[in-house]
Amino acid sequence: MNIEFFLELLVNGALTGLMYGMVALGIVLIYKSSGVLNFSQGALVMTAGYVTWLLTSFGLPIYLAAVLGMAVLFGFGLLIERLLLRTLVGQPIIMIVMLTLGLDIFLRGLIPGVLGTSPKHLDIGVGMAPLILGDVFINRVYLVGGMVALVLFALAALFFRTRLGTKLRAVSDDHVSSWSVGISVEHAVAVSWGLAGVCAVGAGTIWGTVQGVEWSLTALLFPAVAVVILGGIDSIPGALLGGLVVGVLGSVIPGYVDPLVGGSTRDVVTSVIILLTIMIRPYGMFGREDIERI
Amino acid sequence: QDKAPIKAATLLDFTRVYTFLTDEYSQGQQDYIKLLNMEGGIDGHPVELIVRDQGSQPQQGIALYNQARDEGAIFFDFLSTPVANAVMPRANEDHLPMMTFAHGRADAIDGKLFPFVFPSAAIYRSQAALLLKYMDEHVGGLKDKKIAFVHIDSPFGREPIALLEAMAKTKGFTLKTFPYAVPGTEQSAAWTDVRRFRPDQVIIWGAGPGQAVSVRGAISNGISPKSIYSVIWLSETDMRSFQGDAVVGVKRFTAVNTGADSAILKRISEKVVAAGKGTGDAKVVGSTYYNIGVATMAIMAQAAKQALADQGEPLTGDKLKAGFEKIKDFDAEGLMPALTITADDHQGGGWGRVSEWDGSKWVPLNDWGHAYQDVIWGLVREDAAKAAKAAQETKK
Amino acid sequence: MSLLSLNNVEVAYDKVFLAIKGVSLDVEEGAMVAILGANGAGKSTTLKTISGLLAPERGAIRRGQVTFRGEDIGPHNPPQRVRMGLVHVLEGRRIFEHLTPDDNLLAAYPGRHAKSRYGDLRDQAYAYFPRLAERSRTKAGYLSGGEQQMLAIARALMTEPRLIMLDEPSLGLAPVLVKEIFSIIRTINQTQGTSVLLVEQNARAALDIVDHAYLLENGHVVMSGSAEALKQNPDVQEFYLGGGGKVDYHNVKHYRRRKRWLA
Amino acid sequence: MPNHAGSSEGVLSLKQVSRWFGGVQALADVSMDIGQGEIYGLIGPNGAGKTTLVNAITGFYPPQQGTIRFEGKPLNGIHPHRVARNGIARTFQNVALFKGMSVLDNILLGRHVFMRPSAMASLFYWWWAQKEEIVHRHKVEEIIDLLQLESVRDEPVEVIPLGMQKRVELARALAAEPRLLVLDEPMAGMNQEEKEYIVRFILDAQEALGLTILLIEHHMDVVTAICDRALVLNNGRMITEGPVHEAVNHPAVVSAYIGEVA
Amino acid sequence: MFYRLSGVHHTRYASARQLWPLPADRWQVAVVFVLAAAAPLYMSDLYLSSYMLPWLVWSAATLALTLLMGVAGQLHFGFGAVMAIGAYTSIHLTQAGVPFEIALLAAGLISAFIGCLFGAAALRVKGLYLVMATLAMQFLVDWVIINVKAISGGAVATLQTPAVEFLWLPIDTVAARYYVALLWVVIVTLWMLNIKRTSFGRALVAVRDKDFAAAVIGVNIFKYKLLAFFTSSFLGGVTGAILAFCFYRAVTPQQFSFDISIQLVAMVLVGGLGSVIGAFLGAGFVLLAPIVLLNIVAPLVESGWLPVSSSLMAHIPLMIYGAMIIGFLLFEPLGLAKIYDNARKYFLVWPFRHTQS
Ligand SMILES: Nc1ncnc2c1ncn2[C@@H]1O[C@H](COP(=O)(O)OP(=O)(O)OP(=O)(O)O)[C@@H](O)[C@H]1O
Ligand SMILES: Nc1ncnc2c1ncn2[C@@H]1O[C@H](COP(=O)(O)OP(=O)(O)OP(=O)(O)O)[C@@H](O)[C@H]1O
Ligand SMILES: [Mg+2]
Ligand SMILES: [Mg+2]
Repeated sequence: MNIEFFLELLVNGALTGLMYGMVALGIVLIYKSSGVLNFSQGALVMTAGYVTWLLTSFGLPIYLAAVLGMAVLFGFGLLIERLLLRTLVGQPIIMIVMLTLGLDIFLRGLIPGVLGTSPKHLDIGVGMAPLILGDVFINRVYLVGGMVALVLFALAALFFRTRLGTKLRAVSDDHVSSWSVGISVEHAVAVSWGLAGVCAVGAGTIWGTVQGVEWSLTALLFPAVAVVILGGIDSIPGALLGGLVVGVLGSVIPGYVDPLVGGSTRDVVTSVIILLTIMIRPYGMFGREDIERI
Repeated sequence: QDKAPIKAATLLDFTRVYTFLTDEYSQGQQDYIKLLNMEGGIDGHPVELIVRDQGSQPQQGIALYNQARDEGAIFFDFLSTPVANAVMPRANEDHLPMMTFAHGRADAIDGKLFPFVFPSAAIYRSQAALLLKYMDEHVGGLKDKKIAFVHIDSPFGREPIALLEAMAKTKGFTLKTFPYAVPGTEQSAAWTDVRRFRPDQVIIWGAGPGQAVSVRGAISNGISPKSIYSVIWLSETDMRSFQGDAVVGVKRFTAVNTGADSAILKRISEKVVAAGKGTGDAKVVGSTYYNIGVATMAIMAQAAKQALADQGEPLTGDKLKAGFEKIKDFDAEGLMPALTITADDHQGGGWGRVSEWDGSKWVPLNDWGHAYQDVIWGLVREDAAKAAKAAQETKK
Repeated sequence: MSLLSLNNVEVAYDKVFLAIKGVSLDVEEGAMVAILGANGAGKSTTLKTISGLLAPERGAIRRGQVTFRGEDIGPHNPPQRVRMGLVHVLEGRRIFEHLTPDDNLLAAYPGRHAKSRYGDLRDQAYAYFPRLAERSRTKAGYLSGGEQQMLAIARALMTEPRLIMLDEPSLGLAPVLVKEIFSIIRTINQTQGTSVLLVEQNARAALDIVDHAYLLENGHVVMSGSAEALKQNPDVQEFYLGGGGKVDYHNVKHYRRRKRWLA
Repeated sequence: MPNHAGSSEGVLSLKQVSRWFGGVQALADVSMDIGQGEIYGLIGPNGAGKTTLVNAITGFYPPQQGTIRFEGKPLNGIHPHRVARNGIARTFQNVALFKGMSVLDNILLGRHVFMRPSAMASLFYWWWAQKEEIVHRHKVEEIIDLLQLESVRDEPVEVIPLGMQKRVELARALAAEPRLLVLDEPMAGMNQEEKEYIVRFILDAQEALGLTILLIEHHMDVVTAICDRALVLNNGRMITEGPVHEAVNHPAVVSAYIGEVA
Repeated sequence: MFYRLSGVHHTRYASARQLWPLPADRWQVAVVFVLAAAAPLYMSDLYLSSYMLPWLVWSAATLALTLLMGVAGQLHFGFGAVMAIGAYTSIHLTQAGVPFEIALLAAGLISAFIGCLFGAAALRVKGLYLVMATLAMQFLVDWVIINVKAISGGAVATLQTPAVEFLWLPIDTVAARYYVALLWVVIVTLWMLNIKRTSFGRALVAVRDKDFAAAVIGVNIFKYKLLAFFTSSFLGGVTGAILAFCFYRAVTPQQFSFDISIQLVAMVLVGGLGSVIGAFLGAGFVLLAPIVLLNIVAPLVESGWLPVSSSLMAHIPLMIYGAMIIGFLLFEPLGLAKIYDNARKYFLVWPFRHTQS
């Protein structure tokens, strides 16, 4: 097939990847600062989408709604920490993984149950007409999505350079000893969840525009997980690069293979990425290794 | 109304896969039943609906089926392919009719194979057939045309492919299929490919949010809305998400008239909704899925009436089945094409029409009709033969 | 009024297992106090009770209260207690493995004051532990046992405590380091007037620097007094100091029945 | 078991063993020979490489240079579990017991090398596994009363005090009936009395089972009291090696490790 | 029911290592077993077939996963896929005329071998990363099942189970199916209990708790991790087959989707990681609680007590399910088993309040 075809897959793939990265970023933020892998990020994104939609349905312009939504979701993040995670400090990993899964299930029931299941539509008002370069069509919504993602990444990276950032990293290392030197684990974790909520709004609004807001937004978790595995669960640049790779591979490979096998192979590509990464380089591209002293 | 109530179980998927339509669909069913009971039920028997959620999970569906059966339900509706598939054998054992309106497995149309399963409307293959026929007759024929079939990569999405391939041979058009991953919310790769195929017509075969994504994908890849054809699952809400007339001209298969102007809908509007007894949001009344819901219950009621008339009290699964197979030229007061179900043909001819989106509603383009049923039945019989042969093998 | 005082405190793990049973002790402003006791006597539990770190181990105070600077700190969570000037160096040097020593110190710095203050504190810490300054850029997880212990103490000092609690600081350290660390602890106490509550197995070293000590036997305080007094006590000598002079390990009677004060 | 006392080469002999971790060299050309029935001390400042050396011997961090021979057989690049089967048992610096299990089960695990575990066996427990279980249970009981662990036999290990835990670890090592026993700071965090107990147990075990022992310890009084010879490491290099009293009085050792007696 | 330790003395190691050293426990077990065996006599087919039966089968599945996650400490978020493999193997074999008993065995073995592939990841990583790896494999297996028509049975992905007999008895009635399930769950339970008290189980636990310490006493870590995956996948596979034949009597890919894997993990955790009795309690709770609660809520709604839309109504079980998982982790991380155990302990030390050191 011709080069434009490849280019188009490449570009749109990369942009999609960035948008996955936005979801992944939430996971990274939480893990990096509290050592919790948040399987409910997908549900958070869905919630964020619904919240933004709700606000627009009150007549707010989409961008204002998004900003307000960020405030709301930040609060929601704090709430989650307060109600759920605080009591779970120091529990084994599986417990916390399962807690976030439970939260995911709960939200998947609550939000659509209350706000309705039929797809809600957001529109960031960039229209459907693609950006055309030669024979390469680029989806404008994706373009905006990519931008937003990059901004969020930059902010997150800066955040971890601050003193608070260091404290958060300490917390992810060892809750108890953080406590023992007066770092408030609760606040650290709360902040990280709040920030994850903010990312969720970014992702929720963009994806809500792409596909409409409904429970299937939670399905974004899977590619996001692939991204963090590939990039390293606690690495922000990792999430960025991982996002790009997952996006591109998940677009180029199916682009060529699907017509041949007559079935969609994107999830396979994603799964294989996860597996290979874990087999070849468990801690991903930039993830930190556990130190085990015998 | 002192007669014993007739219990019908609509065990639907409100929570997982089919959420996009279940609310409206169930609302239609419940509103119609309310109307029916106001108007004296089925000669005196009030109808009692058992509405529950099976989340498209077979085990949940089976558990709920058993429970409802135990509570005395004699009619079942699942509106979820996996659950319906899992329950079918039980329904046949227990001699309890179930409806798979306009969905489910193709061979269910054969009353010999599944005596107690009633699609009672054009199954997916019939829908595809009708779309093809429309192209053939109204938009410059099929010969040497290129047709893209963009579908969700699931059993439902693949269902019509067999027919399309068969027709491609006979009608001499080139068919290319473009699958995209479940849940169908990210299709950019597929559409990039479609554009390069330069199709004359595009058939989109998905459900829920994926449909809007498909339409958007098609249009932003320079495919004119006029040459987009959709399976039955493309609702007003999906289309209203596009502002302006960007998507005017998109066509869709229609099994049941939309809009609130048919006789039944009028009565529902005034007696139920206006009277504040409506099940849900009044705006929904008359929408595609709502009306489909109404139709399913209307057919069920008709079958029950027939059964009671022919075989008298008390109504049982077997009698209801017979009732279904006696349904003749029933159009639910103009809500849908005249339906005739026989012991052999549980689909009822596969009637439907093509309608077009005019920016605010779906308007019919042609009259009720059906297409290439011979081919469809041919395929069913082939499969059946194969299955029987396989069965023979195992016996030996 | 003493800086810290425990009044008849009783702690249970998992709601069922009583670890300490009615412990009472006092630490005066600027004093150095040691808690001695066999393994499992409840020393660490006592410290955790004071610093409020029982919760993660499913432990809870059942009776009695802990007062610090005249205030009952029962309801306070660990960080609040640290802010009150109470810091706990955990058993088994739990430093932040993936952070460099520098970041370890930064993380522990409460940040009430300006960045400059942090600079001063860090320099001071490195002055105490020049060894750390050398390795200040490598991941703390790869420091050797001794260096990690030093880092743990240095980290605690970043919070400018009124009372520092050390749980077995000499655990697994080379003799020279034991001496070094103990002398540093003493200097800290003397130069900054920080009170010290020391849990130690190495009774000899401990009793040399502290002025008061408590003896814990499975959950009870069985003896307390000035370091001198305890050093003279024959039982302490036998069980904690190894009978005054050198022990001839080859002739220890290992079936010796252990004497219990509470029998 | 072969007696190497006479032979030139000891039970365990290391030649020019080196090990790097990334950049840092944790071990540099370490050589030693431990004779049959010896108690051999391994001392040195923190971070000197003692544990690393032990890890090299027991196969966790195979040395990148040099050879390790046990009873004449080379140990280089052999997996830890094979090393164990060769007759080497060890304890760990920071107690490595199996938290989930009772003291008894922990010690029973020491017998692993002598048992034939299999899922099938457990399915047909009454016909198959039970006999074996009971046989080994007898062995274990002997060790239990050698180390006086009766009182805690059925306790979960995590709740028994650290001193006891170290004792259990010793018991687990002995249960494997090793010929070489490696102890990494068995007395860390113990008071005088408990130290005396452990020492006794080590000596008894050595007498009873004719063990050769490699002992890492920071408690000088113990080392000088019970070790025959000692090797002193610093920054991965050998400072000195020889009869324990000479070793510990070596000026370099005093300055780097023991410190001037105050 | 009185648990007194006093008066219970063991004179032989064998008796000391009994499954249930306390007479009181033995009594309990006996009673429960009799009740279970007699269930068809006093239970309506509805309850037997849609509550009792699934409960037993899911308990077996939970036990299988408990062996892996609880005993061997290997996290597995793709166990649904393992069961799927068992189900499909058995159904294809029986359709090809292979006797049911052999089909079950084969189902177990095939699942076991493929399960070892999951295990391969465990040789490389622990904890979180293992969760991801297994999760990814779940998706791969699903994809293969759905896309390989030979397995799933083509576009209409439902295979009906043929009529079979077990030990010359036709499995056609609810009671018959129930007894097959019961038999299997009893086998699995005893197996688990014995594994936990023999060298095999101890080796697994050792690898879970401290792999390097396990190695130094001669346990081959890799071998035992793989064995853990092999054994539990075997149990999982057979259970999957039994689930297909005794409960669904049909196999569709969705039956063993990712959600099911999660549900299994939930069962293990709600029950209490590593506990046998917990597996039963957990499976029962996760399976039945939402249904029961719904049956409580439903009448309230229908009678207009609770004004909620049918859509919200339909979402309530999902919320309950999620809330249930969260609730347990928050208020009793050690699960129902711990609650049971506390009660038991309470009686053990009764009338005292604490055990003393
Ligand atoms: N998390 C816990 N759960 C249950 N019991 C515990 C826990 N931590 C400690 N214990 C028990 O409480 C008692 C006191 O433990 P503690 O750690 O305070 O003793 P210690 O004096 O510090 O001993 P060591 O010198 O070994 O540190 C011991 O019997 C111990 O088994
Ligand atoms: N897994 C590892 N990765 C990187 N460096 C390591 C590792 N293990 C040990 N080291 C380094 O090797 C050196 C020796 O460590 P080792 O634990 O052998 O010292 P040690 O003599 O046992 O000290 P201690 O008496 O405190 O136990 C240290 O500098 C340590 O940082
Ligand atoms: Mg302690
Ligand atoms: Mg060491």
